[in-house]
Amino acid sequence: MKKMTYAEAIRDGLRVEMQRDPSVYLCGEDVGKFGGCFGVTAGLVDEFPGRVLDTPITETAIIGSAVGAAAAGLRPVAEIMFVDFTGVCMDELFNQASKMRYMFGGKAKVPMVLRTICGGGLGAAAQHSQCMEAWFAHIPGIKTVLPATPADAKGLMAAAIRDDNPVVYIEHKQLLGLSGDVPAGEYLVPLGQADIKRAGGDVTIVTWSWMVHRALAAAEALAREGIAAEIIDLRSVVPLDKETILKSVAKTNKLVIVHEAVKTGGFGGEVAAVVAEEGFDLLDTPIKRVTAPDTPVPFSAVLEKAYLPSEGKIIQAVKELF
Amino acid sequence: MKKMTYAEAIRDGLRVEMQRDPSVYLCGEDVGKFGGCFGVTAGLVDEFPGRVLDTPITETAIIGSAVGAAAAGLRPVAEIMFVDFTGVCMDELFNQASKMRYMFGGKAKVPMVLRTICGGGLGAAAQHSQCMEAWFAHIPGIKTVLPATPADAKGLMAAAIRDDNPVVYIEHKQLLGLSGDVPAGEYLVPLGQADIKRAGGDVTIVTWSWMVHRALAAAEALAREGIAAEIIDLRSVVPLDKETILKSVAKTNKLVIVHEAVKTGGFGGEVAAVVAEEGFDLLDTPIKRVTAPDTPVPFSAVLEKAYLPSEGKIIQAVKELF
Amino acid sequence: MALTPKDLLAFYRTMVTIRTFETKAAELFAAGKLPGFVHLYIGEEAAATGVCANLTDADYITSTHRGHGHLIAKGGRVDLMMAELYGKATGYCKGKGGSMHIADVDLGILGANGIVGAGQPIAVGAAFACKYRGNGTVAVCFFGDGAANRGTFHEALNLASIWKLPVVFICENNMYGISNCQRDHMNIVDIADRAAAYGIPGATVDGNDVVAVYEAAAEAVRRARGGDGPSLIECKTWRWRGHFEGDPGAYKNPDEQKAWLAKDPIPRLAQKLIDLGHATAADLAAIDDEVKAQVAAAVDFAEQSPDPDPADVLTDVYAS
Amino acid sequence: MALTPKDLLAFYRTMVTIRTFETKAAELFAAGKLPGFVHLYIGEEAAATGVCANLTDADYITSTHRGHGHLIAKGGRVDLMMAELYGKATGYCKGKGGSMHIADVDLGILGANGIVGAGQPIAVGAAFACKYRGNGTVAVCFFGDGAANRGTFHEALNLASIWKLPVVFICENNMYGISNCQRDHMNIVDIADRAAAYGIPGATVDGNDVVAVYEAAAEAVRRARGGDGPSLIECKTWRWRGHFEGDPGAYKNPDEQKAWLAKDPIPRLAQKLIDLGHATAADLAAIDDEVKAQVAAAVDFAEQSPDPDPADVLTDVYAS
Ligand SMILES: Cc1ncc(C[n+]2csc(CCOP(=O)(O)OP(=O)(O)O)c2C)c(N)n1
Ligand SMILES: Cc1ncc(C[n+]2csc(CCOP(=O)(O)OP(=O)(O)O)c2C)c(N)n1
Ligand SMILES: [Mg+2]
Ligand SMILES: [Mg+2]
Repeated sequence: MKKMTYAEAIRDGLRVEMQRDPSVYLCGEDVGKFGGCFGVTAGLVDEFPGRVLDTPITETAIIGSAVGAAAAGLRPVAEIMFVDFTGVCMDELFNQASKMRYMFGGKAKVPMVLRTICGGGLGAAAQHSQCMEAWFAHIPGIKTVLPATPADAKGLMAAAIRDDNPVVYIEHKQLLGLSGDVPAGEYLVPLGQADIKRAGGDVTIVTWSWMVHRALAAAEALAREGIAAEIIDLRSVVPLDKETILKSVAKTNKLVIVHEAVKTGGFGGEVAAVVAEEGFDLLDTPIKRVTAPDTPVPFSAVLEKAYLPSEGKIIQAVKELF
Repeated sequence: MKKMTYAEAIRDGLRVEMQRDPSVYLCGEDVGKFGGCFGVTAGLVDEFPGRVLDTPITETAIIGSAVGAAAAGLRPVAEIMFVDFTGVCMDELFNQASKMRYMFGGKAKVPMVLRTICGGGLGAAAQHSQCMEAWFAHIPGIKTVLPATPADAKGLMAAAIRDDNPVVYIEHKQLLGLSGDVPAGEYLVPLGQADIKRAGGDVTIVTWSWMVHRALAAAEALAREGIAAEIIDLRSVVPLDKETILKSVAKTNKLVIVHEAVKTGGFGGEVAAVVAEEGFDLLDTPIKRVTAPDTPVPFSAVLEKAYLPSEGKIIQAVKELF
Repeated sequence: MALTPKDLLAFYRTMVTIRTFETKAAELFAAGKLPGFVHLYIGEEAAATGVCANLTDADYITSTHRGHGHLIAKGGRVDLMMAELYGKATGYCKGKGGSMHIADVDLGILGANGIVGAGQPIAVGAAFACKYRGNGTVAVCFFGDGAANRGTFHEALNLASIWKLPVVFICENNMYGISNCQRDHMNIVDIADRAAAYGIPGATVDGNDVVAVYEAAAEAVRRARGGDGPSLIECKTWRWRGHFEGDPGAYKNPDEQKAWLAKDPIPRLAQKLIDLGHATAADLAAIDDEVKAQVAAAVDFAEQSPDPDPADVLTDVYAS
Repeated sequence: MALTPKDLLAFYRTMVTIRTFETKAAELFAAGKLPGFVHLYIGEEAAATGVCANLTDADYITSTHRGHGHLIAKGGRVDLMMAELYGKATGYCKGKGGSMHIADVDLGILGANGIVGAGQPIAVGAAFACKYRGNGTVAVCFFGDGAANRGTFHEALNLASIWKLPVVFICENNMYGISNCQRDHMNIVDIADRAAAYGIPGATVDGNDVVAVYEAAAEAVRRARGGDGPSLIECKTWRWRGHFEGDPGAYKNPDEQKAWLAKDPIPRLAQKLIDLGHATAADLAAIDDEVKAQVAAAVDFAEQSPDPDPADVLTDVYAS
């Protein structure tokens, strides 16, 4: 165990896997000498000569080339600087990476990681603050992970790199500086296992990424009022750990879903639908969603604060169920 | 009233609006002299000289230029030949068209239509058969419509063109030849109004596009067994007509959602979540979803048949609630 | 590396195989036996043949929606291809892909592709893998004149140039993207001129002359294997048929069509073989017959093969 | 249309306004007053100024993440801009957009843009509207050297060329895309050479010489207004500061930085004005002071303006 930040933990995950497997390489805009827009890959270009490649501003070629390299046997970790830019290379992810194996009758493997970062709170406005996991979740053939802690960040990165499928790995800007204990050396967190970040018997809160921390803060406050919330951090939206969710709802009979993405079409809908289909009899109360409203992300701090799901809104939603 | 096919009805809607408003123009690949890949725009290039433009294979420029022309005051109807190709121009839709107004503080209008076609059943395989409305529904700032009948096809096209916002208008390959009565001249179907295509008191089936017809066939069969299904055709997923859905569920206390898109992350999740949140007490039974499985669309007719939601699967899902 | 008589005869066999396969596919489509979209390569056989003659099984190609010719030229099996066109369980993709998605990764064929221009960056990635491994292998990217206008073209060629990757871009300029002819979709005559925008060599060749194609590709492949980076080669050719089967191609100029039919690459090579004394008309007819039998056997194989099991719709989504 | 002394003085005032605005923004960012990302245009003022001098309010521009200079040159108001940088309710976008999304549609400014290269096809669409209306208006698209590698560049220039649209593409080649310098992101020296790939004119000019920029743009705008289609102009310039405020720009070569600082476009124009006898040093100092006061007033305006109402997060999503 070592204390490190989320950003350092990602880098550690990359480093350990690059040491382990020479077919792993990194590419993306400014990932080399600049160390990445948020410093996550700092220093790796010197540690791994020829294996950390700066690209031009060329998202379709970044992801398209990663698909080709992966199909040809390498393990690319290709960065898209902000998740908001994945619209530019969506065809490469959606029609190529994700479908190649199936279309070819199971005769190809595309072991690649699309590394990117999501989320608001920085005043980065409508095109640099979004959360888009719902889109990725709607693409069969890929997996999508969103670590919320330094240890998960490292373990999920390693698991994503070793996975033989395309994995979208989504960091969060607000978490980069978060510090925590991280296992040294090789460390894997399996894709598709949710983590109960806080146990509780009164209400289930399903969440992921930054919102795990807002939910934890809300749970702390709720506990003071006698409501014990169980916080489930999905960690990956696909594969989805239905079992952990349903087991928790079986205990609490109440479900609140919290995500930062806009409400309509967000992945919260999927979680709600799964429980309304497979766990309907476990529920005593309506399923609540606490999300951003259906608007682009505003710039002004005042507006962005109103936009983002807050501890207060989570508390309020939970209380409405009691 | 005039009998026409769905394809003719779309063309009629385009024609009437082009006659009415000289700022409307069409562009896209092979929409001119070829008349469109499915013949929908046949003849319009001669009827409206200079207003029906063939483009190179250039989806980002098709949609990007439509955004610019719309912001500058025209009303483009820009075709993307298959909805599967919208991954190529997703940034133009997702970060530009949809957000321009909000980012500019309400000081722009982007009145454009992205016309495209979705769906399977033609043996067109994984990159020419998909349904992607869930992605569009997750983009605040745009509207998304999916007509299921000739009359709706015409009326929604006209309404989409007159709307001051970007509208994604999604046709279905299986419906092009469907014949029906269509009002002559100017005809509008308001965006955001679901249509009860068949009334019934025992179970609510929410669906859209081609699946409306499979649901209607299933309802017919169910009626013979004494189960009266109410078929709600959403017609637009955004705006979503929650009222019509909730009113129906208040009557039937049972909800089945049917869509052709893959299950995980599909718009069915959103519908389920809305009802589980706002109509929980109306429900007597779990919410069911009948959808494609979480796989790419297979080529072989045998596999595609197994892939697509069928009348039989709808009937079975409904019966499980009784 | 002058071409031997054996090489030229191999070219002939490959071109005839493509022509025969495609002609049969047209017939089967017209008879309602092939579902989905079928895009035929008839008339363009010299391009794939001349290019792939420079490659080994360890080299990669990316193909297009009009991919049968590339697959055959790279060594793909016509029986498995035909079974795939039928959507049979024995097809290259177990019936999951169809005409637009046939692949044979073991032969370095990274797939036909239903998305125009999508293969361009994929080929760049395969070439990156070649260079990363340093084993002298290369990647070849086939695409059309229409695809040369997609953003992927620009990004792929630029990245390949910056990274000096062993990739050869082959633009099959058959003068049309569906109904849109080249002069309506770009404002230049020679697509190879676009190479200058990336600081790489560009060459335009008669795409109906298999030897000219072979030689241009040989030079580009030699550069690529030698570490000198990518090239762009434009093969001027002509799509004999409609864009897909079912399209009568009414937008084509009949005079142009006639002129191009006269440039049929197969009789041109046949004549050369005979003129050079490498083969007699009878030798070539024997090849024709062998190929015809091979394609007929492929059809039999396909027709007698079982459909996929419906339950297989759920398999092959993820590798485990 | 030779430039008059008045024109040159107007150039001077515009360039000084941009410089003063940007210098103030740097200061305010360092003081923690401006949230989000701020990309400054210092050193590149001649480009926007020389280009926009050819435009009227009825013409369109699309801008970039580094957009303040374009906005000011096209007539944008510094008080509304500054209020937007602060995220205030009185800003150009009511605080919803911020530095990367300022627009003034009434002035034909179709927005700064946070997506590199996104403005290219948007400008093509605006130019299409100009041509469709046939009123002689034009569109100008600003973008960087980095953006010249995006697929949107290729698709936009090709479509503009095919449709012969009245659009001028202005590539501000400041030699860097964030930390990636031009020789590492493309294999050519002059980006204007890419015009040949689309059959349109291309020109490279000294982007720090406002008169040279003006003249090249004048020619391109004249062509556009006259129905002769698009052009590409490359302005060679230099980004004085880091990519965004907070980036020390350590990857830049200090000698190159020094050489470029010596080419500062503002003293160059000042010297010319004085040499030609169009102005005295005192005249120019007076302009400097006026501008300084104007920017100071803009800051006051911004600081005294109210924050948006939190409830306004929900408005302006849809037009009704
Ligand atoms: C991105 C994308 N846009 C459009 C299409 C529809 N489409 C399929 S083939 C084709 C024409 C391709 O022209 P070209 O690249 O010249 O190849 P050719 O068919 O002539 O061999 C088009 C427009 C597609 N499949 N993908
Ligand atoms: C599609 C996209 N990719 C990457 C980025 C991140 N990014 C913002 S500015 C920039 C560099 C732009 O370089 P250039 O076009 O030369 O403009 P400059 O900053 O030099 O003015 C990058 C990579 C982005 N905003 N959009
Ligand atoms: Mg072609
Ligand atoms: Mg630059």
